[in-house]
This record gives sequence, structure tokens and C-alpha cells, in this order.
Amino acid sequence: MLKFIIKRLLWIIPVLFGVAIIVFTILYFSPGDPALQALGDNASPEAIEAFNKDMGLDGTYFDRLVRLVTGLCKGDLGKSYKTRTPVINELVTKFKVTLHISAYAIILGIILGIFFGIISALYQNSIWDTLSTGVALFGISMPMFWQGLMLILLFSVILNWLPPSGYGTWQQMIMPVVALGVNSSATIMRTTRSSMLEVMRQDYIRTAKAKGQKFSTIVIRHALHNAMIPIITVIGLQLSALLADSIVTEVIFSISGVGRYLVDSMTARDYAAVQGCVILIAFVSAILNLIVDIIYTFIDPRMKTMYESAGVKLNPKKLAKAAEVSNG
Amino acid sequence: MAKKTRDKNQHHSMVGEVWHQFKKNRNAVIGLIVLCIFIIIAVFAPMIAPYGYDDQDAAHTKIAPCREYPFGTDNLGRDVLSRIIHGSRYSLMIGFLAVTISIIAGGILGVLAAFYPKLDNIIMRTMDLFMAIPQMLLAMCIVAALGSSLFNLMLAVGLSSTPQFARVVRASVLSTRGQEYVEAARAIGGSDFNVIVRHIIPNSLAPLIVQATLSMARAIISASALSFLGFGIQAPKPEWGAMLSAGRKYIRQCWWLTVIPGLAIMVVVYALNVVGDGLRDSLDPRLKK
Amino acid sequence: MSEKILDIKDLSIRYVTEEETVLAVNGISFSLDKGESIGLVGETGAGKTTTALGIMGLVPDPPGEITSGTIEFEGENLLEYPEKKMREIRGGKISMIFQDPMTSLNPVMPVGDQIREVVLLHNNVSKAEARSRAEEMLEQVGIPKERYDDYPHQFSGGMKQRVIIAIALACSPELLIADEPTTALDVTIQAQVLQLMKALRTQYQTSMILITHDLGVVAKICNKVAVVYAGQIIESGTLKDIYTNKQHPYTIGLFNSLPDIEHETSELKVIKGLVPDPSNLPKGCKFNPRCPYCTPECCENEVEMTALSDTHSVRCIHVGEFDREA
Amino acid sequence: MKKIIALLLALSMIFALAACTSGGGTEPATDGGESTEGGETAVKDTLTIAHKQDMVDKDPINGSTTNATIKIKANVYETLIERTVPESEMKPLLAESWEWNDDYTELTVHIKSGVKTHNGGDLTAEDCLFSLQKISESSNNSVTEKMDLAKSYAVDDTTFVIVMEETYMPVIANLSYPTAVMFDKEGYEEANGDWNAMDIGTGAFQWGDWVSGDHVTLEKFDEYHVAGMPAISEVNFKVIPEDGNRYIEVETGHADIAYEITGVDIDSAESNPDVVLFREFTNDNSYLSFNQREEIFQDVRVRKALAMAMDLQSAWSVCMDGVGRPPVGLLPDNITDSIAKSDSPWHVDYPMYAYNVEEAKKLLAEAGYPDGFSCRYNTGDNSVRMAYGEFFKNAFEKIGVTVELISLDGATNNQKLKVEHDFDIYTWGIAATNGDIDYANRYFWSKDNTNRNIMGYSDPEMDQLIEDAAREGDPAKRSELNAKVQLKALEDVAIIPIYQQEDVHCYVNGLEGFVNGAYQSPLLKYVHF
Repeated sequence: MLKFIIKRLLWIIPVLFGVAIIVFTILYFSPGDPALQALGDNASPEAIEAFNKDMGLDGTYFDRLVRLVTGLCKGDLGKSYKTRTPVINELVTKFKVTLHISAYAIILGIILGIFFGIISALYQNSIWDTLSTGVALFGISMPMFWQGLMLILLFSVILNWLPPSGYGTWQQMIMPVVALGVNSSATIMRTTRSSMLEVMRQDYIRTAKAKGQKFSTIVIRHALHNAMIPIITVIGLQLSALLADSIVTEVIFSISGVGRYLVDSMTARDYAAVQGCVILIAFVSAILNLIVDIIYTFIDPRMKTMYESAGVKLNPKKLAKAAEVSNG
Repeated sequence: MAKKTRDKNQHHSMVGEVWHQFKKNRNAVIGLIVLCIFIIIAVFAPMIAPYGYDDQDAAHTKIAPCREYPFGTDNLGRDVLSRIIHGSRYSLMIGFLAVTISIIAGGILGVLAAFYPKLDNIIMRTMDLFMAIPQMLLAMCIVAALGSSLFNLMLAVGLSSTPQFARVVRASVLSTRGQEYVEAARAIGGSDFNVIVRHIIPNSLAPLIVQATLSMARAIISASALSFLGFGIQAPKPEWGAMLSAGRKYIRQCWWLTVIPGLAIMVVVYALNVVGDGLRDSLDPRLKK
Repeated sequence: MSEKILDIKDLSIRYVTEEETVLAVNGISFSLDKGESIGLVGETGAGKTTTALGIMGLVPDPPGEITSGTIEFEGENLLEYPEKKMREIRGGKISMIFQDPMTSLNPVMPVGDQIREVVLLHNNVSKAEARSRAEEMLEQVGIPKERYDDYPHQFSGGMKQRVIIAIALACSPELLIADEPTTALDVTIQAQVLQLMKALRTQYQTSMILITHDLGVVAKICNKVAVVYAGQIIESGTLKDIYTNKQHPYTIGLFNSLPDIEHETSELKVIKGLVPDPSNLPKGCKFNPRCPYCTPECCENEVEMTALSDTHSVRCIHVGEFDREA
Repeated sequence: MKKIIALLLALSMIFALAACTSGGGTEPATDGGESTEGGETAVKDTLTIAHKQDMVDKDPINGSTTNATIKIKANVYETLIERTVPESEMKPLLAESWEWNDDYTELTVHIKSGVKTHNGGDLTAEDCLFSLQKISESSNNSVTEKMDLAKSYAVDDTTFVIVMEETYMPVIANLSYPTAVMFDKEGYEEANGDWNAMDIGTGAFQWGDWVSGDHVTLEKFDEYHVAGMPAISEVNFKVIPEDGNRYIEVETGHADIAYEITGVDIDSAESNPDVVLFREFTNDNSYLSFNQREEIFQDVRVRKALAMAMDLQSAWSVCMDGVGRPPVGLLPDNITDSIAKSDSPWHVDYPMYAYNVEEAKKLLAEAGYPDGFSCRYNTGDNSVRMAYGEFFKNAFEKIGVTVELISLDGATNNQKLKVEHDFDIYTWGIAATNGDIDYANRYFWSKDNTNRNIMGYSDPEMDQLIEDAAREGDPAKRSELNAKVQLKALEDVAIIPIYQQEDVHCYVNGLEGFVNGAYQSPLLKYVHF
């Protein structure tokens, strides 16, 4: 098991380098001069040249790539062009904010999603089922930014209950958490429902019934436990998706997290910051994936056997599944 | 020759069966109808819309929905209904073309990976790298690199979901490839290309269609989110996300400028989602086989 | 030997969906004395499993519903039991072994715990006691108790079926229903499992309903046989009645379709046609479309059971009118 | 099953932990929220401001001069000379007085005595010369343009002389420029020039806490050189980029002041008795112009025709939501020497070429484009300019000119406009940023190397006028030269101003002393409740 975790952790390293190279390459070919953005209209050509040298913006594609990779090896994400301070410092404070909101959002998503998913599956085709599947489908069809705006319109403008922006007080947390959480709860709910329906049809549920077990115990001990495997997968994916969704949420609710930092840096052509954000998000997603995989072993003993047996690299089947559901 | 007709019949009966299953799903049928309505609207937009999408009327700005302007007018005095109608073209086109781009790119990569073990590792590991970046971020970076325009937006959304299609196609081709009739086709000397085109692609279609429908829904949302963040379409094109973004500052006085484009996006995406769900459910028995 | 443990009268179960109504069980009646074992024989889809589920009170509802009949167990009608009381019966007094051992065990629970679960439910014992009982059961079915904490995926099919048998017998039930317990197993394993069941049944003095399509298995284990066709018993009797004095054309067909090693024939005799569509059963004798002796009367009225002896009855109006060996 | 429950519990603990740890950094924001409610009994002395963008850095000389950054820094660092708004007079701030020698080559500055810096030092003439030296070494060194700092010297502790390389009148305005701040030499040297570690200014407020992207707090400087100021003990700038949200913050009592509210919120603010609006025209115009490196736009008739196709009044009413106004001249009338001033002897009405579609068509035909032509129009990503773009697109189509709108993000747009010169029509801003009209004149100077002359306007006569104006010491003669520059730019349709910008802020009723300073930076030292 430990071997498996180490292997997976090691695998993250090339992924991060790969991601860094991809992002760097994309941004390298982007129009817009960072120096012009950072120094403003009055910058003299000499100042621009000095800036480029200072920020490592001079040299060919390969020079810069080599600099990026060697920097990464030392854990250096470079300096922000805008503030001329190390990107990593900004990222850490901002990431805390994003993580904070995402954590609440995913908890909300899990609670709502699993609860309504189970209800929906157990009372299939009942009014509750129709209602919650319908609402969930609306949930995933609603553009997140629109949902956020509607929340502001309703709770800040019309009812004046909640502050429309910022981060810190619990009142300020409600709307962003709801906007993020409702979206993921919809996905979790749909997965829970189909997974529970599938599991409830299984023979071992009948076996449990034949033992004389109570229905509620069957649902929780036998059915939910088995149904958790795809649910956990989706929760893991939702966590990564939340990180991406937080871009829009943070913009709408004026929250200073990684998402808004990314958008701001993108418009300011602060590529070092953009790279840093993307690498960080990729890193966190990778770690989350690993955690999900470890959780699998607790839930499904078959996985544990599989991991423990030699020659585990990436689990291709799971990744394929991931592909299917991501962004869902 | 005889074989061909039988294949055709089989194909026909499969479509029939799927349709039969699909019909039973009331929601999906409604979704399909809604979708068809939007397609019709998009195709005949200039005929249906009461005004042009860029017809400004300085005397009638920011009018709330009323009989003359059912969806109101915006800050430049343009009829929102007409803009929504014209905008359906962009949203549907973006969704459709973005998915087409990812199907083609992902399809080629997936088939190559599945068919040539030597390429498999390179292609799929590269796809892993791309998938480590959330789709939205990737799309943002691509738009930033290409510059914002309608085509670049589609390209960005399409390219960013390519890895997922590559996976689905690869998985589905791998499972199809193991089937006896494909082995048989290879055994009697069919070229790789022939086998891929004649046998594998048609038989891998089912999961691809489902994935495509659902991806189209996602593509529309992603594209509108990018437009909303300002990485999208050029004004005055009435793309819904851009309309929403422009109307955002009037949210207090002119709610219709944000509510209506948002609803339009939601309805189309909802329709696509239920149709996708319906298709998946009706294809399900086959997928399980 | 005369204490009746189970008495089923006129049991009918149907499944109602939007598209069709499936008449799965159409007036089945049979009874079982304590210690007896009966084999329900018939083709797939004849309604055997539904009958068993009916006894367990596990007919999925919806879509299933019991439309008529009584199931008397130890003198009380189970159909009138509330769910809570029924739960006490299930797994305790009546237990069931399911067809497919591969899927009947919860994959994420140690096998020992799955046995312990049933022990805990029906006996007022501590967890530790329940565990030792479960370990004992494992040993009895031939699995070392050290494997208590292993998961189902670490067991072979035959071993899993042994675990299921252990679960079924853990509370020393009065009645054991075994639904095709060996169908999914290899032939060699089949014999072992049958042997085990037979031994345990004797040990626990359990009555048994064995559901199978395999006449050989019935011969090894049961002392009574009921042949089920289209949700009805068409012939029932002791082992001897059925094996040596079969009367119904279907029973005859069934036996004829067995490969006969002694009289080597070039071809198996197969019953023509297919099991009738239970949503669209023929009028009159349900077997009439496939019966070589069918006459117009066969297609008119429902056919009643005719008693040939105390133990042997058959549902055919032409009893004795044709050559049984043909 | 227990395992799962334990696991889920553990997981939620992790999340909760994450939530708690990150929750720690958020308390200051809470304070801001409470302060607005809890201030009834005592006089409220904390201020929460809904601010559009975060400060970029703390460096006042080499750092960012974005509007949002200056709005904060201007309260911490001060200049020798202060430009008043809207009169645009140059007034003493750290300097007590200044005088020129006869040939305008030496400027003697007397600074106020007893000015303390935040790090406890006294501001001396030495410090001021050191500050100017550091400014000249920075990338924003246009402030010290034409100053010969090597020859400049301190007379005594409170007097120093700036020696000029040549006569250059804008130097006074330059000394009021927000990067021309004075600070403590010792403090600078101690911290090795790391501005994030220094607090060496003289402003009414000193640096408090800064959580990037979230908020900046400033604290009262007790030894501020003007007695009794400031009344506020703590200022909290909350960063709220979303336009509508800033006003909502004030309306719902979560902030005392909202900077830069949008036109759409003006009506609500006006009708709300608890909110006071603050409006003041800025000294910049937005303009539309053409790439005059291209042959087609070198023809003044084409530029004139397009100008006449533009109905500026309607455009303003449709696009601006009541903010700002249609331009009153080439430059706003609050700039010294602007001929838009109605009492200026050289005053001309704007627009010089009034809206007239027929005439416009005729001019186009004369220029050889009877059927019009097609071109691109870069609006940038500012929503107002995009709206103007959409409006003018329609207007130009009426005279047969088809326009493709291009709204690129800021950086790409900058690149296209200033570096690649890859555009046909564009909109940008023109202002006398430092308060001296010379700054605006240079938009038409062909030798400009600071990217102000985006349109590529080039006229030797104009160049001469601009250079002469900058060198002219006599105010009256200088005014005349400046007027000629403006008249020529108008006649040549070098640019077409399309609207004048306005500062719109709002604050809660009960707040007093809210005044704007130069560079659109409200001066918080005057604010009290």
C-alpha cells in the first residue's frame, strides 16, 4: 500500500513538469507584452529591457523553458511580473481562501447530493425522485456564473440579507458556497442515484433481505457502502472541478482566491502567476486524486488487493471513468 | 453484397430500437423537441427575429419587457428577443463545432492509440498531462494565446475537451477491437484503415454519441463562461454569455438583461442534457452487452 | 413424519408493468412435512424462483404482487404477517440459498461478518459469541475459520457457495429453500456442494425446497418432486412416482431430454417449442401448444389436478392414454 | 461500515481544519463590517472603503501607478507640491514655497519644517534630494525630466535648489505627480530599498495590514504635519472588483465609501437618503482616432467625414448611463490653458465639425471613397468603450463605412496599438495626467517615445509648437502656444474626443469632508464623521 502511494506521489512530479511545459508553451505564443502591461504607458524602452531581464523574459523559447524547469526543480515558481514578488507567496494566501470555500462547498454538495440521491433511488419514480432528479438536472444545466448573479440579485439586491461580495464572515460565505455546492451536489446526486439503483438490484441485497435484515440497515450497510465507489470518484472529480469553477465564483463575489488571481494575472499578462496558478491547481488535483484512490481501498477491498499486487501504475480504467464524468 | 444489406438492416433495427426506448422517456422527448425548436430558430433567425441583432434605437433604451419588446431592450436600444434569437446561432454553433473539433481530434488520437500500441503510451500519457489541467483553465490559456474571437473560442473549448474524447474513443475502440467480427475482418486481410472505418467506427459510435451530446451541453456552458469572463466573442455579436456579461452591470435596474440570456443558456443546456441522458439510457442495454 | 411444516395453497403471483402483466405463478399448491425435501423442477421461467421468493416474502413489490393463495408455515399464514414479523422468519426459520454465488455475497464485507450478521439478527447473543458461531459455521462448510476476515473476491465460486450455505444454515432454519444452488458451479464442485448440503440437512433436520432444472440433482437429494410448468405444478409425487411412473407429457419430455448413457441413442429427444410467454399464456392446458397429444379439449378449459394415488397427481386430461416411453 | 464513518469523519475534520486555518486570516474584514454598525455611541473613527482593485505594490516611485494603487498610496506618501482639484492650482504640501531664478533654470524649494516621517525621522532637504535621485533612477523618471540632480544642492535643512538642464516649465506639475514623493533617506537605506519592508512616507496614514487581493488597511499617523488630522484612525480598503457590488456594499452598510460606482447605480444612490453621491469631472477625455500611418487616414477629409458621422450627444446618452458628459473640447476645461474653458480667449466650441451625415458622405466621396470602405475598430475591453464602439459601428455604416469591432483584452490591445501599430480605428484616453497641459500636448508630438502618440500623427509644425510651449517661461505666451497646439489638433482631426470621464463615488450619510485630490485620489485625511 505504501509502495503504491509512493509510486503515485512520484508520478505527480513528471505530471507537474509536463503541465508547466504545456502552460508555458501556450503562454509563450500569446500576444501582449508583459512589460508594457506591468510598467504602464510611460515606460521607456530601457526600462522595458531591464524589466524583461529582471523577470527572465529575455532569451529564446528554450532558454526560458530551461529556466522555468530549473526553477521548478528548486520549487521556485518565479516572480510575479506585476508585484515583483515570488508567486508562491501570493498563491499560498489565496489558495487558503479558495480551499476554504471549496471545502464548505463540497461538504454541502456531498450532504445534499448523497441524501437526495438515496431518497431518489429508494423511492424511484415517486414524486421525490422526479422532483430531485429534475432539480439536479437543472442544477447541472445552470451556468454557474448566472446562478451566482441570480443569488446576488435575490439575496443582496432584493432582500438585502447577505453581502454581495468579499470573504471572511459567515454571511459572506453563504452565497459563494451555495453557488459552488449546489452545482456539485447535482452531479453527486445523479451519481448516487444511479449507483444506488444499480446496487439495490444486486443479488447480495436480496441475500441481506433473506437474512431478515432491516431495510434501513440494508440501505446503509450493504447498499450505500457498495454504491460509494463511483460516488467517491465523482466527489474527487468534483473537487478538481470546484477549483476550476471557483474562477467564476470568485470573480462574481469579489473573493480574492486563486481563481480571481488567475483571471487578473491573465489579463495583466502576468504569466509567471498564471503558470503558478495552473501548476498549483494541477498539483492539488493530483493529490486529491491520490486521496480518492486511497479512500477506495478503505471502501472496496478489491481495490486494495489490486494496488497491493505488484505493477500498479496509473489505473487506466478509473482514469477513463474520470474522463467521462469530469466537468459534469 | 448480401452481408452489406444485412449490416444495414441491423443498423436500422438498432436505430429503431434506440428510438423506441428513447420515446418512452417523456423528458427526453420534450428535450428533443425543445432542441429542435432552437435549431429551427437558429436556422431561420433573420426571418423570425422582429429586428436585426444590431439594430439600435437610441429612443428606446432599457425598456422592460412589454408587448412590443417581449424581452425588453438593452442599453443601446436593441431588442433583446431578436438578440436572443440571433444568439441561438452562436451558442448552438459553438456547442456543435467545439464538439466536432474535439470528436475529430480526440477520435483520431483515440483510434491511433487503440490501434498502434507503440503510439498508445505516448498519446495517452500526453492526454493525461492535459487532463491534469482543469478544462476551463486550459480553455482560458488557449484563448489567451490565440486571441479572442468566435472561432478561437470554439477551438479552445474543443481542444480542451479533446483528451476526454480520446479516452472514450480509445476505450470503446479497444473493446470493439476485441470482438470477433473485427478479428475476422483483419484475418481476411482488411487494411487497418479499412477495418477502422468499416467496422470499428460504426460500432464505437454509441458511447461517442452520448458523450458528444453531453459534451455539447458542457461546451455551451464553458464557452459562455469564457465569454462572461471576457475571453470570448467580439461585440456586437449576440452570444448569450457575452450578453449576460454586458447586462451584468444593469442587474439592479434591468434584470431582464441578465435573467433572459441566462435562461436561454439554461434551457438549451437542459434540453441537451435530458436528450443525452435519454440517449444513454436507451443505448444502455447495448452498451452493457 | 406427518407434521406439516409448509402448506401452500393456490398461490398466484404476477408482475405488473406498464407494458404487460406477467403471470409468473398461477395457483401453485404443495405441502411439505417436517424433514422432507421437495424438488421443484422445470424450465427457466416456469415460476419456481418466484414461488420461493413468495415464501420468503421477497417478491419485489412493485412490480410483483401476490394475487391469491395462502402460504402456511407451521400453521400460520405468512402472507398475513407484518413486515417486522416476517423479518424474524427470514434467515431464522426459513432461509434461502440463491442461484449465483458469485454475486450473492456483499463484495465489500468480510465473509465472516456476513455470516455473523444473520446470527446476530436472530439470536440474542453478543458479537463475540456470534463471531465464534460464524467461525464454527465456516468450519462446518469446510472453510478454515482463519479466513473469517477475507473478502468474497478472495474465494472461488464453490467456496462462496459454501459461505452462502453457511449463512443459510447459521440459525438452524426449519426450512431451507435452495434455488439452483449448483447451476453456476463446475461439475466437480457441484458434487461436493450437494454432498455438503445433504449432510448438513440431515444434521440440522431441516426441511428443504430444492429448485432446479436438473433431474439428477433432485434424485440425489429429494424425496418429493413437483414439476412446474408455466407457473403451475403439472405433476407431483414422490421421487419414485415421478421417476418411474411419470404421467404428464411434459414430465415425459423432460426425462427424455436427458442424455441416456445406458441406451445410447443418436439424438436427444427435445421438447418442441419454447416455454410459453408468461404474459400471454395459452388457453386451456398451458402445455397444449407443445404437446404431441394435444386434442381440441385441451385448448378449452383449465385443467385440474387429477390424483393418481395418495402422493401422485397430474394435471392432464389424457392421463394414461398415451405411451410414456415414446 | 464503521471504518467508512470514521473515514468520513476524518475527512470532514480535514476540511474543517482547512476551513479553520484559513478562517484565521479573515478577521480584519469582520472588523470593517462591524464598525459601521457599532459606531452609534462614540464618534466613528474607522473607515471601510469598497475599492475597485487591489494595490499592486507599496513602491511609490518605481511601482505601479494604476488608479487603484495611487488612491491608496496617496494617503501614505506625499509630494512637495499638491495640485488642487478641480481648480488645478499648484499648492504647497510638503514644500512651503518655491521660486524660480530669472531665467527659469534654478528652482528653490523651501520645505515645511517639523515634518515627521512614519519611521520617526524628520524630513530634510537632504531627504528630498535623495528622493528625487531615487526617482530619477526609476522607470517612472519622467518626473525628473530635465532636472540636473548632480548639480542640485541643499542650502540648509529646509531649503534646496533644483538645477535644470534647460528651461522646462512642466517641472512644477511634475513635482506634484504621484510618484514624486518625498521620504526618509535613512529609512530607505536601512531597508535596502525594499519598499514592502519600509514605511518612510509623510502622509496622514501609515501602512497597516495588506492581504493581497482582499484588503489593505491604513492606520492613523499621529505625528502628521498638519495638526488635528486625520480624524480617522483606521482605513480599510476592501477590494471589490465587481462593479455593481461596491455600491451594494455601501447601501447595505458594509462599507462607508464606495469608489468608482457605475452610472447604473447613480439613480439608486440619488434616491437613497442614506447615501451621498460625489461627482467630479476628471481631466481626461476618451477619444477615437485613426491609424494615421495608413494612407487612407492620412487624408484629413476622411477623418473629418468620420467625425461628422458621430453624434456625440446621442452616443453619450446611450452609452454612459449618465456618467461624465460629451466632451467640451479637445481637452477637458479643467486643465490650465485648455481652450475648452469658456473664458479662454482662444475658445472654440466643440465639436468643431458638427454631426452631419450628408456632409460626411460628401467629404468621403471627395476623398475618393463614394461607396465607403471597411476597416477594423479596436475598442479594448472596457465596457463603456465597447458600447461606444457598437454605437459608432452603426453610425459609420450610415456613411458606408463598415466596421469590424475588435475588443481585445488590455494586454493584447496594448500590443496591437502601441507596439505593432496593427489597427485602423481605436479608442483611448487623453489627459494632462500630471496637471500640466504639456503632458497632453505630447499625444501629438511625433518624437514621443512614451506611446502616447498611438495614432501616429506627425506634423513638423505641431512638433515645434509643442516644444516651444514646454520651454516658454512666460505664462501668457505659453498659453498662446498651448492654444495653437489644441486648435491645430482640432482642425486636423488628429483625434476625436468622444466623452469626458467623471469620478463617481458615494458614501454614507453622516460622513463629512470627502474631497477629491489630484489623480482621482480622494484625500482621506479630511474625512470625519
